[in-house]
Amino acid sequence: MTGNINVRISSSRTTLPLAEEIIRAISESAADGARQAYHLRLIMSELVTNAYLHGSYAYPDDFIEFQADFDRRKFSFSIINTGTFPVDMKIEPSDFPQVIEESGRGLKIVCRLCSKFEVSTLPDNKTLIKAEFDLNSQSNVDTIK
Amino acid sequence: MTGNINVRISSSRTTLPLAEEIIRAISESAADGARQAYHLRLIMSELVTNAYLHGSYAYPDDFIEFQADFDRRKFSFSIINTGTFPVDMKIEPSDFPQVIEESGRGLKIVCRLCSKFEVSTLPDNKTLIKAEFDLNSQSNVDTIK
Amino acid sequence: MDIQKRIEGDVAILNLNGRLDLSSAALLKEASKETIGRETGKMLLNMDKVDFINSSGLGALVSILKEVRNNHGTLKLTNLAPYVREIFDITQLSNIFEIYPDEKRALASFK
Amino acid sequence: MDIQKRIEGDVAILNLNGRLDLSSAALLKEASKETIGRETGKMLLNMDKVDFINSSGLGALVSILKEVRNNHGTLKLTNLAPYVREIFDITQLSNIFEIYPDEKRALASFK
Ligand SMILES: Nc1ncnc2c1ncn2[C@@H]1O[C@H](COP(=O)(O)OP(=O)(O)O)[C@@H](O)[C@H]1O
Ligand SMILES: Nc1ncnc2c1ncn2[C@@H]1O[C@H](COP(=O)(O)OP(=O)(O)O)[C@@H](O)[C@H]1O
Repeated sequence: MTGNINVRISSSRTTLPLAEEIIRAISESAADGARQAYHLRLIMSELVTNAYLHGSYAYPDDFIEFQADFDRRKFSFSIINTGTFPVDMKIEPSDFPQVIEESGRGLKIVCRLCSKFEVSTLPDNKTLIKAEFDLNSQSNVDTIK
Repeated sequence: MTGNINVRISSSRTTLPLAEEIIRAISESAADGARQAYHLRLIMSELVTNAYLHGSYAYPDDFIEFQADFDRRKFSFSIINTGTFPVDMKIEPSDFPQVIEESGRGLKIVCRLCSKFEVSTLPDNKTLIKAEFDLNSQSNVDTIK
Repeated sequence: MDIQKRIEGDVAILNLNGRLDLSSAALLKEASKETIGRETGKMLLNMDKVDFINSSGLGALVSILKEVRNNHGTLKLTNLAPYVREIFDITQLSNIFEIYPDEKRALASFK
Repeated sequence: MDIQKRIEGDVAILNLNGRLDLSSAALLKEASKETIGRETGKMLLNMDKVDFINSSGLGALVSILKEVRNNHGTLKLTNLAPYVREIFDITQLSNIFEIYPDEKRALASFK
């Protein structure tokens, strides 16, 4: 299936469940099979949760904006939120917190599942994150062991 | 609950189920109770279906754009599609097709459920439809007999 | 929308599951078509699992009703969820369709 | 997320139903808190009906595990759906949590 969808949503605590439902629907439209749908949903869920949590919760009456673009081959997702991404942070898709840490797994999961992951800083204290998922090859999911 | 959401979606035949899922999620977020959720979903479903059917199906690679804005009192929905609304058409919320007609019920249902309904013509052969639903008073649903 | 067919006596029963909207309207019309071709022409749509219907879904049902009548058959609907039923009332289609609370009573009403 | 509690012998069992994400994480931690306070400290989370978990949900489970261990209790997880289980593997949390295929085997493993 092919589709392009752009969503701009007020990012109060109460709208996160709505955003989660929307990404579930997007993942089911874009994916080929239940496992791929889970992976797409997870990627979007991590990025949307971060946009709410690290971005917009600190900025009341703010918005987040995300876009999904897909055909049979590739799923591209991008998301913009207010808030600055820590410049010095490195995200390694391996090396998950071994100790019992409650956080710090989101972007590692995303990097592990995606074929491409990019963070950029926009004017006005905004962060733009882009992720790509290869719908055709099993490569990104095969590496999971 | 309070929320504001803006969706722009490629309007091929294959994306209509995704749009339907999104409006289902919006209706559940905005409504107080299952019956109100059904009414909100129905209003949006009629308007989104029309945007696809009478608008964008004739214009390949087109987009439709809709917005929902709600608090505890009021639910506002607006939608834009390519395609011209027939200027001379009157929509009466009563007077449903008595004869066995397969179509022509959508906007009547919307008018019946909504407290406000407005069609305008935009430049570039676009149609803008706005609908409002009173979430507080039972007025618009009580009139159903 | 998922559609299951079965035969009870000389009545063809279609169990509908899911939402009945523009995307599923064509599917339902298609599934009804073979059934309408059957000799006795008695058809029952069980809508127990239809959680949503809009005017495109109503249009599909009207189209099926016309087809059934053209073939001198009978169409009955059963198990409408309350909010679905309400849309039939709003659009006055409750006056046109034969609607029964359950399959048992609908089956008994076929002569 | 819907959470049902029950007691089986001296084990407190929580049946989780829905998605385990940021919105439901607080709810689950809250529901676990009373259970952790119980004397025997044996706790089992049945995740049969959890169709989705993300890192916020994993974080909540880690938080509960720490709390349980601080109270010298034991936490076990059962009935993980395949894709949910896969996320435990990816994040290497399968090494930290005691995961059982079903309640019976988990209950038997509590000494
Ligand atoms: N959208 C974002 N905007 C700003 N900072 C972010 C965003 N996403 C992630 N971060 C930063 O990256 C860190 C790591 O994110 P993540 O791996 O998801 O773990 P967690 O959210 O559990 O801390 C966050 O703690 C935050 O500092
Ligand atoms: N978004 C739209 N853009 C252009 N024309 C529209 C739109 N919505 C409705 N119309 C016009 O209004 C008519 C009535 O719509 P409706 O009551 O929904 O019935 P139906 O869609 O079954 O014809 C349509 O047949 C169409 O001509």
